[in-house]
Amino acid sequence: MMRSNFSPAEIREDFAIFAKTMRGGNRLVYLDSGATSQKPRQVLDAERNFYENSNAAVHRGAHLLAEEANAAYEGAREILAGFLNAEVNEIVFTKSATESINALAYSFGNSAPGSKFALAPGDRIVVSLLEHHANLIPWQQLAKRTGAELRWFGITPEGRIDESNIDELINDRTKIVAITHQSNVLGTIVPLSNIVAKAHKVGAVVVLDACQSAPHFAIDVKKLDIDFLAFSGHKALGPTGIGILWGRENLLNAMEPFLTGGSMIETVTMTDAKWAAAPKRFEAGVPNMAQAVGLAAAIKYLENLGMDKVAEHEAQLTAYALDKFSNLRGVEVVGPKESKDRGSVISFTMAGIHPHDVGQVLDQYGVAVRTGHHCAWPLMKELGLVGTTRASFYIYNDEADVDVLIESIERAQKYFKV
Amino acid sequence: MMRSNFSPAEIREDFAIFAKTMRGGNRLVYLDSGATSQKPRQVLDAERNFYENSNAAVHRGAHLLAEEANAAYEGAREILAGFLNAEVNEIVFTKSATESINALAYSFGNSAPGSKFALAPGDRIVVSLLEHHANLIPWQQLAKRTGAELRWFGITPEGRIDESNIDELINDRTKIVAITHQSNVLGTIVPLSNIVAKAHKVGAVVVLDACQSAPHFAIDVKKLDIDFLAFSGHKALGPTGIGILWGRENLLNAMEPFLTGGSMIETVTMTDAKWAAAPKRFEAGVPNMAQAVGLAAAIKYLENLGMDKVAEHEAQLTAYALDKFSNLRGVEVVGPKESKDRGSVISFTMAGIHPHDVGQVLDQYGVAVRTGHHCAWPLMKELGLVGTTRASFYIYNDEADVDVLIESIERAQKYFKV
Amino acid sequence: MELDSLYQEVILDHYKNPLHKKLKSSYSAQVHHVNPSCGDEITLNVTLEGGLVKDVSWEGVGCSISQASTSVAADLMIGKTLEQALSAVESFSALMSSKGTAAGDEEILEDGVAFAGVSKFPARIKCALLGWMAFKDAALQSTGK
Amino acid sequence: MELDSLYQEVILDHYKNPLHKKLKSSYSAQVHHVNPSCGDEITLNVTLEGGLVKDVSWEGVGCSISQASTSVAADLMIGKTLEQALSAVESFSALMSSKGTAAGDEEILEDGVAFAGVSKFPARIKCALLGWMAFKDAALQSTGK
Ligand SMILES: Cc1ncc(COP(=O)(O)O)c(C=O)c1O
Ligand SMILES: Cc1ncc(COP(=O)(O)O)c(C=O)c1O
Repeated sequence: MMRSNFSPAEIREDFAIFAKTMRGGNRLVYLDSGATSQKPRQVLDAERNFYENSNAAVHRGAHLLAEEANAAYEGAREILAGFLNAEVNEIVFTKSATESINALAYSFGNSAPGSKFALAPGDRIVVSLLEHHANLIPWQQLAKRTGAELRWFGITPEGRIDESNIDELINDRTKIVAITHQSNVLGTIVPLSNIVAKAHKVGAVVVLDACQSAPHFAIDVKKLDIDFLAFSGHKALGPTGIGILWGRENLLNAMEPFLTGGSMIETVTMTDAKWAAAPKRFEAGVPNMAQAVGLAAAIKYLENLGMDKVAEHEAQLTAYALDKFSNLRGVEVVGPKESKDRGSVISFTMAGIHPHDVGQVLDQYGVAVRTGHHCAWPLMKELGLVGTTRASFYIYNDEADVDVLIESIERAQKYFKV
Repeated sequence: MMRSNFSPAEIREDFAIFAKTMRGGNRLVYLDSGATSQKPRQVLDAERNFYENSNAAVHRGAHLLAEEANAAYEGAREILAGFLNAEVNEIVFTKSATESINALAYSFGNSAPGSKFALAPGDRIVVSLLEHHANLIPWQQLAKRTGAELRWFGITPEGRIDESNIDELINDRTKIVAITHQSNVLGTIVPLSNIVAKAHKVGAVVVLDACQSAPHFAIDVKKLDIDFLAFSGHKALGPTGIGILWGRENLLNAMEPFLTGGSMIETVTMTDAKWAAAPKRFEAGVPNMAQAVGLAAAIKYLENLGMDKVAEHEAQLTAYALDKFSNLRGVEVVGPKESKDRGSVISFTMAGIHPHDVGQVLDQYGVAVRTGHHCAWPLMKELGLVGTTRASFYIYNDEADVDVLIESIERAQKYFKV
Repeated sequence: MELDSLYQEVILDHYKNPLHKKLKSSYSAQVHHVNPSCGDEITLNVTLEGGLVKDVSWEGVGCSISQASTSVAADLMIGKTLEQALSAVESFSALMSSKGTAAGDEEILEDGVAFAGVSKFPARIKCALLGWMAFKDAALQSTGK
Repeated sequence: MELDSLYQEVILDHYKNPLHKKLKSSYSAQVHHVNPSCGDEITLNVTLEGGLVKDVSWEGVGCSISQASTSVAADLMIGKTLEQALSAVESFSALMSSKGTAAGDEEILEDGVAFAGVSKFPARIKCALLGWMAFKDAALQSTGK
């Protein structure tokens, strides 16, 4: 059943946390979904229902609870596959996007020399200056371990990917192009078609960090034609402790595993082991079952709203906010200033007030934003900033929230006499 | 407040799942806690309360919710530290014991040549034939990657560690001794003092797989004098998706990290990164916050019962069950047959009936057991078995459960006419 | 009792007295399959001649379902054309994924229909399929030669 | 308003007009400290002479709390004996972990007592401590020489 029109007020009723009283007796204006989203009761109920009715270790028992746990867990995998337009066996449950990306980096690092995934000195990994640490440091360290070279796309003054030197960057020695779908700092949406085409032309794989995109607009891995994708459940209404690693089935089955242990093997002796096929190959141990079930409920919640409606709602809200921002003196939006090809993340700086102090004043009015380098330190250095204040919107936010944000920014200016 | 006497019936009231009707209209006799435990409502309530009142990304925001999330998460760390008699900064939250052990293996593998943790050809890693795949394959693969040699303790006919060749096994080239505290198949409790003393004498570190011990009896890492320890929350009344890695602080701070990304760094440039101190160094990304909070509630539940009471209860139940088993014809307990130095895991085989079929019949009577190789394939081969049926007890089990188990075993014999 | 829908008399009979369970020394292909979650293992030999399944023999350890099912499959395949044999494998697979809604075609599956009830026990489907998948693998390997 | 207990007038004054914020070229030890969670950075020079803190100078970027606190610390330390200075650092640390229950000793901490309210804002304690920890580190490095 689709909700006929999009009502943040109605949506908020599913989220108990909005009943909470914040500092100064204010209501919660939660503008930090870019860090983590709030969770609707449907998700919490699904988790609890799993624990109270079907809790058992999957893949491991013949008893009724194990059967039910298995059905719930594998059912969650199907829902995630549908969400990304992927095949069921291509969905790997991890604990977070950070784990997903590290899993890839280590799997590549574990490859036998000469294999498709092995890196050697002179090989190249390409990232961008927009990356979150989670999609930078794993590759940087893989490069160090293998002797490969790390190169990166720069950015334009507006905070978009600078593709001008793509032909120099992505060359015959390039094995991996790992790039963010949407900047968690600037909101920039990265156009993928050129990059993917170029990468595939030279035989490189494309890894997409979809942390800031998958929760906000529809993703079709087949249409994007990418090879791997990662995102975190907790930013998509889901529980903490669950992430997704998607990869093309033929690639996953040709890769070395990352975590080893129970349930990911075909056979084991003291000195050797053969691996199961994907997705099991990448899910060692008793998995985070309740969290997978909770994430599936979150995805159903989003699909019930309609991902296109979600995107449209956020686009409208962002346009509204950008307009308000443009009228504030002493406040500078960092990144694209109009709403084309950008998501609902708005970073800004304020003359004479450090982001941490901005955040503190906003908190006094119930407004939760994030301040600092947003785990994108190299980008901050490039922009010559010590940090920004970031407001990020989601399904439960509305124009009234933006109004409170803007008022609170003005109050901060008054408080700090700037 | 301590419960004055130990009442499984009273305890079961905290676990909604025991109200469920199983196959054949039977009540649930859950004897599969060795695979995963059930969860009391106190744990589910703690998780939900976190989501509904304090949900925000820890370490990352100045707003009230982030402060509260941080207090909840770091408070959980203190409770876990108390549980193991460890220092707060020594507790690392992972997703599972499997991740904890892999984290160690990869951290050692990432060490610069010549460092205390680096392995070179000729160096040695020692495990045992009792290991779960999770404490075998990571070391086996680390040995392969580094050229180190993997050696292992054998077992006695009774299923205990054979220490007779310890001086040959643990030699000057031994860097790591990774061993289980209690076998998940046989119930054997491994005596540690000799092994730890010998390992430390040659400068090796001792890694303890406490998956089957930490949930069942009191552990004091200082008294055990070990160096690292791993266990999973889901076997200790806690949520899925949370594990513990404990390590001595000086060791953790001297080690390379495993997962890299946000929140585990000191500084980052495009080409380099410096690491934060433990525990942050080992907790990249937004952590499994709700699960840490849930696990802390589980630990409080156990401490409220008293770990010594828990151990005593399980010992009594195991003795009762072993006695009943000794009177069954055609049924063989695999592993120690008396209750000294053994936990509450009982594996058995039945003449003429395959474990999978035993489990199926038991399921018909509401009895949930585990069947197969229990992720300890090398041990099964050593014992010349294709698998066993395993019953494992916990706080909510009582003698009536054992009686149903025994009756159901006899019914299986009748059903299969053996 | 639900159990009876799983353990048909036919199954228990094949379990007690499995057919063709002794590896022949000559074969056109030999395969070794395992069921990693429970440890069941099977070695299976197939002899193809002129598009016909001349012989099937096997050895292995496993539960009643996997042993009986392999016994039924081996006996069924011998004498069939390769085409008939592979289509029987497809029928059996379809039966296994029917979640208890299909009875199976006795014309095609013979004693194999006794396994219809297995489809209601998800954890046991792998057991029932072990021998059939091994046969399919071996048969295809033979023709690949 | 809770905010006022955090941002005392004294703090805002030091923030606007920080003392000793210009690195001197001579020093007995120089340290660089960062606050990884928010990106604040500070470089701090200390000159020790005959058991006395002769000079402290610094440079850095950060929020009002970290800047003001470093300004206060620098001004406080200059002229003190090393022992007095280090004991002031301990007093300040204790004040920061007091969760709003302590007021701080003005004899020892001078303007530093204005930061008492910070102890009620856990996320800001690191900010307030940045300069003091940098001073301690630099002072100990100087004596190590
Ligand atoms: C002894 C032992 N070690 C390790 C593990 C792995 O634990 P997990 O699957 O929760 O990571 C288990 C349980 O499966 C176990 O029993
Ligand atoms: C773009 C981007 N990539 C990666 C991550 C890492 O996600 P997590 O911390 O959930 O692993 C985040 C969020 O923190 C992000 O915004």
